[in-house]
Amino acid sequence: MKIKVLAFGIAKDIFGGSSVSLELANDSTVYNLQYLLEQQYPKLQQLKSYMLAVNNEYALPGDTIHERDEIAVIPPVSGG
Amino acid sequence: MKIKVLAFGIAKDIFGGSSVSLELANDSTVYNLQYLLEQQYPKLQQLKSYMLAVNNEYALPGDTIHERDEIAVIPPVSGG
Amino acid sequence: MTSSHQKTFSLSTQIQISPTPLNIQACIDWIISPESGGIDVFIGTVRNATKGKPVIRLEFEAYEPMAIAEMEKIIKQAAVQWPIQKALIHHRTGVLEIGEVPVIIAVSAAHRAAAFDACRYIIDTLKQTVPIWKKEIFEDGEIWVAAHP
Amino acid sequence: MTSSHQKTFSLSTQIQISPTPLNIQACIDWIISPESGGIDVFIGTVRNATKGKPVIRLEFEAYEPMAIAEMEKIIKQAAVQWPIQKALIHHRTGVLEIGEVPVIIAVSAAHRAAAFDACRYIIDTLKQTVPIWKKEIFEDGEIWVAAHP
Repeated sequence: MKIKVLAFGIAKDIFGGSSVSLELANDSTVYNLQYLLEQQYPKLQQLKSYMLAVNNEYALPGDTIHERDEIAVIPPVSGG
Repeated sequence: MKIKVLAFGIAKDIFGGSSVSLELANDSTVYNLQYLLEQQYPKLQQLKSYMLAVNNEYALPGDTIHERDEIAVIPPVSGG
Repeated sequence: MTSSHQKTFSLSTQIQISPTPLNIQACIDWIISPESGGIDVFIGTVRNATKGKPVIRLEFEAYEPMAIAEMEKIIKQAAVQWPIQKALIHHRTGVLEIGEVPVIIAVSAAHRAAAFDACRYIIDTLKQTVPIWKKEIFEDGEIWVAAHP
Repeated sequence: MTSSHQKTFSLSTQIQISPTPLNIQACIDWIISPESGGIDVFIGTVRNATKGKPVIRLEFEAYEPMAIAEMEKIIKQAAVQWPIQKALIHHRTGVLEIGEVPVIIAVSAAHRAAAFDACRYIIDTLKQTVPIWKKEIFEDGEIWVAAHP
């Protein structure tokens, strides 16, 4: 399945844009996606930390990703 | 010496006015004044507590009162 | 041998007791500054009930010169405990209707923890030491708050 | 035998993320009510320096739908911990100059302790979980705050 990953803050700089599209095997997990992203964008590993969000919620590594899920990379937040 | 004692809040109701004048022996203390006030206005003893202030500061029972000091009865405060 | 710690700070304060309605926007405008990162503002409001009993209105009376002196003391006590930059206390007197504002406290600091701690300290201490009195007026009478046991 | 405690409360919330300047007076007007006795307002401001280095301006970016969802969660978490009546979060996005206001949190409660506790909880938690990012722009460059170790 094809998925789109939104990027914010420094992740936008790392991706070179506000989103990237990836081809992901069906039933992939958040962990699988993270592994793929770090291979394509090794600078993600230099961040202090980051999370993935699925459908506006912080996701756990074992969560399954479905087609049409809204996925986003969430680098360390600094609002307020 | 003659002194004037200011009253606020419920003390004004007890005194029947915003101040009273009293004749006090020279070198009287805050404690002496308090004793005198409670004799003349026994309802002061029904208050939860009260303090005397001398020249805009809370006074201690042993403090001496001087002519022209600004003296006030401070019933329990409830500002804010 | 003794070690000596010196503490220097510049603190701006604004204290006001007034019978006219308090101006919240003016308080905010005064407290905001380019040096501050966090501002905490406490706004007291007149509740429509006390212990379940409907309140019609309140009346506040202040022993003004002493109240101002006590407010100055409280702000100084706060400033030695927390690194704050500005502190403001505006207190109203006279008759206040439900929903009106008897008190505004505002504190600015480089970091928010100091602003929160100092603001809370100031209102908590004000309620215990500043010579201001509140009368609650009910349908069937009135009382000076906290006067009797 | 089990004992059951039921908790009923009515909580009003107002959450807003916006690129236009925040309106403090409007926040105050919304939060004041005849039921409340104490209101705590936190106002974040853009400081002119960070760790001693002069800052020119800030830029805030939000992942809006998720940020709003997280703000709603934080307010609900606050409301189960403290008896609050209303809670408001306004957060600004885009370019902010020194002294401008990126965030306003306001909480009202019958008694002030709950307002203080909840307001502080909301801003502390917002800074840890809400997907909003701040870029600091200096004379000689810019950084996304907290991005790197």
